[in-house]
Amino acid sequence: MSASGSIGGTARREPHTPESTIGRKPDYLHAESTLRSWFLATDHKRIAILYLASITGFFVIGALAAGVVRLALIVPDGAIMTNDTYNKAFTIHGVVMVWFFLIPSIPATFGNFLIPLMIGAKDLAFPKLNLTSWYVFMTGALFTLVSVVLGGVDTGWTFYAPLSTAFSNTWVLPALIGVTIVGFSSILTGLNFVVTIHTMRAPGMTWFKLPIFVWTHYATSLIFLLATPVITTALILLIAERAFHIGVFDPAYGGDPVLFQHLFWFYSHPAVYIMVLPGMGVISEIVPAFAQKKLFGYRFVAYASIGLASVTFFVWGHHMFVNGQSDLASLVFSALSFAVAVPSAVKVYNWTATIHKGSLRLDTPMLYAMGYIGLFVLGGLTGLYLATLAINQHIHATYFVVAHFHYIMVGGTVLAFLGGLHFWWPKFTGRMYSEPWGRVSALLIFLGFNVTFFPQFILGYLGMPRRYATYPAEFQLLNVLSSAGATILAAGYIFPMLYLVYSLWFGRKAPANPWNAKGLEWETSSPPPTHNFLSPPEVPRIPYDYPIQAQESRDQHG
Amino acid sequence: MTPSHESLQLWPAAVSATATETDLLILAFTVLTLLLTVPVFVAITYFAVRYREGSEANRQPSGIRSNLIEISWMLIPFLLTLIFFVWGAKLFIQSKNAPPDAMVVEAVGRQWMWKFQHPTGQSEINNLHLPIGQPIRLHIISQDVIHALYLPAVRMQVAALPDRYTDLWFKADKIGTYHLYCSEYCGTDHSVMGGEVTFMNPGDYQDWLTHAGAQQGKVAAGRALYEAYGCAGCHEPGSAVKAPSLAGLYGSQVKLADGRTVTADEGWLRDKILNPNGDRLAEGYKQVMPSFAGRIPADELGTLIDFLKSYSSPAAGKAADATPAGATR
Amino acid sequence: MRNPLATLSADDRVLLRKRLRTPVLTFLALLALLAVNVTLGATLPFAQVWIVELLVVAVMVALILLVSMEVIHEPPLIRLFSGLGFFWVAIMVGMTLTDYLAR
Amino acid sequence: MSEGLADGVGVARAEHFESVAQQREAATLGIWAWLITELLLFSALFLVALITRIQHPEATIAAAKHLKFWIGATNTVVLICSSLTMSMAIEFSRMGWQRAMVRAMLATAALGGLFLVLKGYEYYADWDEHMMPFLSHRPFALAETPAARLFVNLYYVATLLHALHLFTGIALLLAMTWMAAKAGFLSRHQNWIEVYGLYWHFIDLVWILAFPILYVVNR
Repeated sequence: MSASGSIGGTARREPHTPESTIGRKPDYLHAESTLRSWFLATDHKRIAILYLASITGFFVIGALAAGVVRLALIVPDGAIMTNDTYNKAFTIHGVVMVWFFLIPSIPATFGNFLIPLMIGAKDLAFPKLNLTSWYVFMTGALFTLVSVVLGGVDTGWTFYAPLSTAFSNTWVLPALIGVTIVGFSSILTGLNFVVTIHTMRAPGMTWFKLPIFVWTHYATSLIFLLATPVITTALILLIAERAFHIGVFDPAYGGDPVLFQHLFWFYSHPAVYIMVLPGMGVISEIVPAFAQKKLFGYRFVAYASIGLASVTFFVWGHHMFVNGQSDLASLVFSALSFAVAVPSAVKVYNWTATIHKGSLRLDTPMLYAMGYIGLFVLGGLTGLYLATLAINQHIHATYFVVAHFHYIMVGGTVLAFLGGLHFWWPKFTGRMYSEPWGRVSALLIFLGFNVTFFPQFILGYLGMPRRYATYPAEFQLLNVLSSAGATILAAGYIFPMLYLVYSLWFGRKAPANPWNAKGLEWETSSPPPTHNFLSPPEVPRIPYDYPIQAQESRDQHG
Repeated sequence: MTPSHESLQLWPAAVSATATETDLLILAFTVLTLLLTVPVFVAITYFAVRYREGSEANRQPSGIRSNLIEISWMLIPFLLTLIFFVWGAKLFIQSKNAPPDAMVVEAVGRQWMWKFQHPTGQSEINNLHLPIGQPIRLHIISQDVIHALYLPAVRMQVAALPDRYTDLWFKADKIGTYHLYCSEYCGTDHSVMGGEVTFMNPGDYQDWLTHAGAQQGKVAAGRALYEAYGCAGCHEPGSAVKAPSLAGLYGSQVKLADGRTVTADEGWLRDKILNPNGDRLAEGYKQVMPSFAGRIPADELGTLIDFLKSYSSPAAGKAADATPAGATR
Repeated sequence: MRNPLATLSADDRVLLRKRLRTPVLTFLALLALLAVNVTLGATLPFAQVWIVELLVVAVMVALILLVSMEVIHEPPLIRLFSGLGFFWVAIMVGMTLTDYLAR
Repeated sequence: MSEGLADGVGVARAEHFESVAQQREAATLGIWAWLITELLLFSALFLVALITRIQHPEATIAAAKHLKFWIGATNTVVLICSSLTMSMAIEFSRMGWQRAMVRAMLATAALGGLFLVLKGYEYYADWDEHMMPFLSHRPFALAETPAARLFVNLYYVATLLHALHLFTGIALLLAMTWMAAKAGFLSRHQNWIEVYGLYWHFIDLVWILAFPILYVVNR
């Protein structure tokens, strides 16, 4: 690479004097206003907004399907809808929420918007690729929505063979094709982030000055790159199996359906960390900002992100303890699963220690963050129950599992998403939302979530299997409670949609740094100009340079 | 249906020593969970109040070296949880190695029913009767998709795979009737693919094998087949597809679409199920019923026909002599 | 524009020889290794021949990665990335085999 | 890139990069990240082949013996040749020999095309010998060992996926050759050739893996 510096002379060097521009440049939202300027945008911030709008739409679809599921389960005998309708509802809920909301949720929106800002870059490394990834995402979504419109899918989001390949009479193929395509959008996003974080950091922005948000997104992007191709292959084989009966997963020809599960979970377990790690990044930004205190144990939290992303590839078999894998594999996967506790504990205890002796403001983002910590802890530890072999034999495929992963994915990812959305809303839009409404919604969501999902832990331990359209009458009380919680949760989701949209037109104009937070994204105006910074940003001495410094800053940073 | 279940229970019944130990394991784990989480919850709440912006609080760094704290809260919870890995693994290995003297019951899963066959040859559908005080090994396979046999009362489940056998063994020590489920999602009627497991004293079990198992069980088994093969989905009154009711059909006169009238005897029923096409269509109906030839084994067809023979409509007396088209077909 | 070989100046020939030395040698090495594998595959001299075949493939792959794709001349980051995928393949295959070899 | 570039050869900086060096580094890292995903994509198929071999050794051997070993070997030679021409194209681009580079690129595309033609002939021969078990109207030649179907079908999935990569590669290469033939290309986009070369070598590498895994070791 050494020789190329001189060769660059063939390109015209632009003078780096932002002050020479007369007057203020318009921000990225107002730079251009044609539809074309949005749909062919290469500005990472505009693409983030495209993603935000799309995934909000998918969240609504997924949430409506969840509503149908909770409605059906109010009565035990399936009187409200047929078994088929119920099965299709939970499949749509799972497919849409996992692949079209949770996986792209924080990375493709906040990550897209914030990574270049946080590292002091003008854009992601490959802006056109970034736009391509959105179009790929929408193409995949189109296929999946077509399958829903044509009549739906009833295989569950896990698409286990041979049910999905040889037995289901629903629109499995378009759904499979859609999910396969969406994988490429994940890969492109992850690739862009990895390259951007490696090569586009502002001068002086060393790795240990990066916000944890960037660290967690780096870890997430590695998972995108290393795990997604495997499910692409698994889905290609599944498509071939359904269309041409190739036989590799079909016992009728000697194929092994458990092999599909291995390939599926090789991706889908790490995918849990695709959903969780970015949320951890969001919380690691919110907590120091609202405690006005440096993040405790910065280096440990940073390493824990990479640790989680690596360990997660060694544990997928804990989804298959009772699915017919060998006892040896079960023992190995179970033991390794306990190692996930280490980096997870690092995160949780460091957030708690950051609050200690801080100067706390309990504004909306902080309420979400505190809710997140509590729910993530419960979700994480119940994961260890499931990793324990003898316990798993009882609660596998029961509502205990459903409660566990909703604590991680709703209590974790969705709360982090909403917390981050409120935290960076002024930066995205240049407007402030209504703080009282924000707090009410945060509390409502926390309450509604727990009423919905805590009873499911009990249901699971009592032995109610998941994906049941009808169930024994003695479980009705807890199911009605859960459905009642879901209505509270729904209300909690509707409020932010209303007051956030309201704020777009009627909200107070936001200053550059409404929270008095640290980080380069707060150094530029709200909303930022097209190339993010009018003058090259100055990289601070240490990350999270808040007024209150923890003891360890003397140990670790100079 | 479920005699021993109340509307709200907070702990499921445990009928084997392994189940009791699993409960103990989960209780102990819950204690650990509380030890690890409650301090976090209390700390967050306390800090949120104590260190609110503007509150009078000491915010001087405490001077503890952070690396030490970090390493301790990385390792201590991890080592504590490892105890549970070992305990859980021990129990798991036990549950994977059935004693050689275990009584073997064959279990076959199929969309959407379970068929169990006792070592003495009797079989039952969806329900399972077992003796207590003796190791039982369920030898499980599936005929189509992946199912899973789940018995919450013994805290165990295992997949029923289409290509190879799996095992589940336990020794119940308490009599009673408990749920039996399919716990691996297997399509439309996944949630009704199950029934009850009844644990009995060995003497009662022998009794059941010789009497109820052979008699009562058979009609119930036929009824289960009637539902599992989807007959009920069309032929039960009130279903979406308006097929003729089968209640009271046996022995009655049936008017056919081609004008003939036949007696619905056993042979005719058998032919009609295996080949419903052509000249066996009842008057006033369309040909929609699929052929079951090759789909239903001979013994199950016999059980199904036995059930149809005993199946009378709610108004049994009326059905016997009712002749108008549609009512009895 | 310099092209047909005959019209090349002496300097250019030297340059060409120097630049194309490595690609041509790699090419010949790959062909030789392939010849070994094809011979082994066609004759099947002994039962465990697949081990030798896989070793030969490993050498071919290393040759392409290191020389053709110039990984040895790349900075450490690229070297790390070029090996990362193989490491993850090893995880995938190894962990899956804990199931299949112990059934 | 240990070897220097000739005068007038280089890269024009795109607006969002701070320097050409940064831009080149990003492009190289980007293609390597992509190649990682390609490796895992194909490796998952190879894993399925391995499991099939473990579970059905006799059927897999029967199936592998039926593959066109010599066509596969010839195709490997073709791809190794194309790797050479691609390496030459890269070297010419660094030396600034634009016409020689364009010719090397055309040769590479031609060799890629030859591979696809041979592959197509191989498929035809397979069809002729009733080795397409996924065709329901054409009885499978190895019907007496049903599990042979698994390996043969896997061979189609793997080789079709590879052929798709090669086809895309040829299309990209021809498009790039068309642009690269214009004046000034090497002063603005020399690194396209380098980045593309990595992709081409890697598709070659995947075949170097696929040939023994599918054709050789199971014989």
